[in-house]
Amino acid sequence: MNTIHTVGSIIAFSLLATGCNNIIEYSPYQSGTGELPQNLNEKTINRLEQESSAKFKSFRIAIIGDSHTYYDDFRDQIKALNAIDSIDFVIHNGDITLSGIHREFMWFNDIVSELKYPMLTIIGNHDFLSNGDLVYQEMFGSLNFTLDYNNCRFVFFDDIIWEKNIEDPDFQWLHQVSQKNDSITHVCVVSHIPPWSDQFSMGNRYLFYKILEDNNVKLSIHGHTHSFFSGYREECEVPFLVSGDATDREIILLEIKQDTLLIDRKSF
Amino acid sequence: MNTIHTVGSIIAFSLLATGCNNIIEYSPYQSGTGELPQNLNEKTINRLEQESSAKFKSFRIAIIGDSHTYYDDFRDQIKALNAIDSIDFVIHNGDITLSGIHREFMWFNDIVSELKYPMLTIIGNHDFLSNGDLVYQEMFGSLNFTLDYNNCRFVFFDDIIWEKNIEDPDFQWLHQVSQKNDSITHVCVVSHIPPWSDQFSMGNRYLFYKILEDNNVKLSIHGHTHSFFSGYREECEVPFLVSGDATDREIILLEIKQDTLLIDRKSF
Amino acid sequence: MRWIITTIIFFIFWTPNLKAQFVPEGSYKMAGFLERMYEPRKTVISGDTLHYRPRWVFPRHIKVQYAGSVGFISVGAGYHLWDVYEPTLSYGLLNEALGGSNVTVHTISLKNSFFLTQKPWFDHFWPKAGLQINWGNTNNTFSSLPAHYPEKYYFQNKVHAAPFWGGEWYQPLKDKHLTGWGIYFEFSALDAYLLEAIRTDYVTMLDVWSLAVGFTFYFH
Amino acid sequence: MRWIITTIIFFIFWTPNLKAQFVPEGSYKMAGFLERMYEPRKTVISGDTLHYRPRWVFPRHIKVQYAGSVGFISVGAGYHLWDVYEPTLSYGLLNEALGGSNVTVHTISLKNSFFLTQKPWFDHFWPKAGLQINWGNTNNTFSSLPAHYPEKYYFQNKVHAAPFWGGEWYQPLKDKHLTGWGIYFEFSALDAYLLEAIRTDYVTMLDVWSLAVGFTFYFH
Repeated sequence: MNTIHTVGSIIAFSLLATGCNNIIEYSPYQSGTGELPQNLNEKTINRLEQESSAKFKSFRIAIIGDSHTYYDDFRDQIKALNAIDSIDFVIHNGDITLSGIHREFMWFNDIVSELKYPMLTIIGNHDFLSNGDLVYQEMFGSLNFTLDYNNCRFVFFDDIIWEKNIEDPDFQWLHQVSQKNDSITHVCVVSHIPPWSDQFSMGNRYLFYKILEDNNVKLSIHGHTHSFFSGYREECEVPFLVSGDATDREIILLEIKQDTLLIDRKSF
Repeated sequence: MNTIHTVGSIIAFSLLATGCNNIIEYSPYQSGTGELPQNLNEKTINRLEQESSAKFKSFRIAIIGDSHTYYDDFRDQIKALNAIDSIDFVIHNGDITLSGIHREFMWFNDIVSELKYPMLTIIGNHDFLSNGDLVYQEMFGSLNFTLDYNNCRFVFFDDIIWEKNIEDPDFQWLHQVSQKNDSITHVCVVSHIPPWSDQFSMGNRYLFYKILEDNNVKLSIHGHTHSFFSGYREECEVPFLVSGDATDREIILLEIKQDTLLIDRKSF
Repeated sequence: MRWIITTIIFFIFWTPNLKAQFVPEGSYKMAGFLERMYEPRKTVISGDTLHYRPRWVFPRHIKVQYAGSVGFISVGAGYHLWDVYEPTLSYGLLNEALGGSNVTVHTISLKNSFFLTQKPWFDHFWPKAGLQINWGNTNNTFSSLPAHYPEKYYFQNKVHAAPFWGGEWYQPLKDKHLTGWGIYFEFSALDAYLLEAIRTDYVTMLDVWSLAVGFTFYFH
Repeated sequence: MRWIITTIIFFIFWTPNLKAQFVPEGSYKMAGFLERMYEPRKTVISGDTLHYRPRWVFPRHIKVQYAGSVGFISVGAGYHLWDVYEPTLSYGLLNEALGGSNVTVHTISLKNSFFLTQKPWFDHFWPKAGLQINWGNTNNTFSSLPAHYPEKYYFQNKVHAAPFWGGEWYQPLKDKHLTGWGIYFEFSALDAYLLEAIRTDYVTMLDVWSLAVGFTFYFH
């Protein structure tokens, strides 16, 4: 009977070692199976809007993006964020996974749960693969949403096109929620794909620029390109800020003041 | 030996009966095999620009479209066109074939060769199927081109998108050649797909309207929908004219005057 | 073009009137490799012995064809089943050099040919008919629509069926590889063309035929 | 979850220690339809007679499995070849009712299983390992990219390979249909997970396994 117990122990050990956490997986493409937290963005927005002041007040946010499956760099990035004092919240510019499969969302969640600041994410094109868009919505909430904080409006805009088999982003919604409103100090737009990327048709690019300009958007924030960019594009009067990926090992800090936005890059 | 001659006669008869014209076909998808006329649009433009007057002069054109393989109606349409007096030229709004295959171009050419007026065609989405775009270019010439006639400019614009695997139409060219120019009396744009069709992204639609408006285009002429339309769309200040298909059994006549364009529909 | 057709007709009807027997066996000594393929082999499946002959899978004939809507030139191989059925799978090529098309078309074709008579006419001529399935590979042909189209925006345009009729002048041979050879012609009509012939008065049943001519070589 | 695993482990190690012989033949009277499948049949090919037994094509076993990244439940059938190789083709389903996923996933899986020992451990337990090929059908999975993407924009995400290891507790049966049955477990690791385990420190080799448990039924 001794040998039987040995084999039993090996199996039991394997089960314990793997933590029994992800060990029952019905499919890499599963969605809504209850192992993930729900509506993270919505919860963060509620929390931030309660902490927000009614009038403008200077504040500082951190911007990261395109963590994909660069888990080691991403863990260091979360640690580096925790080491920074006084960030009001963190924005992740999308592509939180590589293939949009369930386990990648679990890994992302596991790493991000160490972050001491509130975080908002926008969906990336990779997060749309497999059933990723469904997992994303379960975990974070709506794909288009806004945050009003210290009298500034952040418009989070899903502009993924190809992965929806060529569907237009909801420009009408973007235009509506970004609408120039004298009572709001600054409007910033956050979307994963910058409008000059090849997912945009020439007209959609033109329309995106037009909406940014017409609504006097202060800064248009994106990811997707895997390399940092800050400044103007020839065709648009609104400045852009593009984050690199997790392997760039840097954090973008955005200081939002009454009359200006200050961009700072912090390596770790 | 009599029976042999009988069989021989049957085969010989078959060959003669079929005219030996299309009887050797290498592939329905062939292109450039020399059985079709070449550069028909270019030749027509050269002829019309020679006949054109330097200053504006009223003239009349006929507009048809979407003949596909409605050959019987299309033949009647050509006869009906021949029965009309004093047309300066005919515009075919595209979809001259159903599947873009070689023999459909031959059949089109056979029917159209009976037309006594010069004709210009713009490429349609169906003409892009198989290798139709190559056959089309061999037979007619460039896909984007202009005609200056009696001090009016006609801009023929290829706006097929899906059949090129989502490629933007050449809006820069459109804008450039349609440019408001006080020495030109009227500018008319001709393209197969009207900008409100689903091949257009929201932005491309917006951009098309914008180019029409900014250049003060007099009339934007299209096919594709298989039903007649004349008038304004909510989102654009330039009027549209859309032709039906050959089975509608009508011809659109456009009277171009110094101060106005008159649209008339003639049934046959 | 005309002279090719004339030559073929001449050739078919004026070759000497030899006695023909379709695919005769054992009339001449076979090549070694063919003879070996007729020898039975064994293999073991689940403890059982399966007897087979490699000849069963080696093609009965090969064809080399000119035109017929499946390329400038096509080559294929096939079998002879249930006495009357002759399936042939071919590959056809059309490009700049072979056929003068400025676009390359690769065609895979399954010719399902049936003998129409029990004996040849004039001892040599076998009337045949059947249905060809042509699968064309070139630009903008698809068997299912690319994802960016709405459903049913277009009908598939990659696979075409084409009924055909024609015949082959068969000539037996005393050869260690071949039992005979034949020269054939076929008139085929693509489904798309037939549809127009039915749907319209303009296109007639005489406008839709495409002529193919070719050679068949029959193995022992 | 834990109680299922515990039950299985208990079950595997405490079933009575009967003498086992893998896929014994003739130990019990077969059902008529199985017996008839063992009878030799004939067919004629090219004038030759081919002898075969229908049993050759009828599956050797069927499997019913829970989890293992191929659906909530999957069922399949397979063969036993060259003594050590057991291929099984399965269909797995995951949906709202079966597995509580708000999206339906159909998975076709080919389990290539190999016996790791010549005799079972403790007369009953056969250690096995192999490679699974899983083909998942759901939203936004593709084997080749839709036409509107530039080339190589994404890697295919429809087919995954997954090495696995595990074992089966085999129990012979005196039954006219079955020679025995078994209960098995397998740990499989999807290629995508293994890649992260290799590429990153964060994902370890212990994080990538997916447990499957199931039953096998062996036919005469």
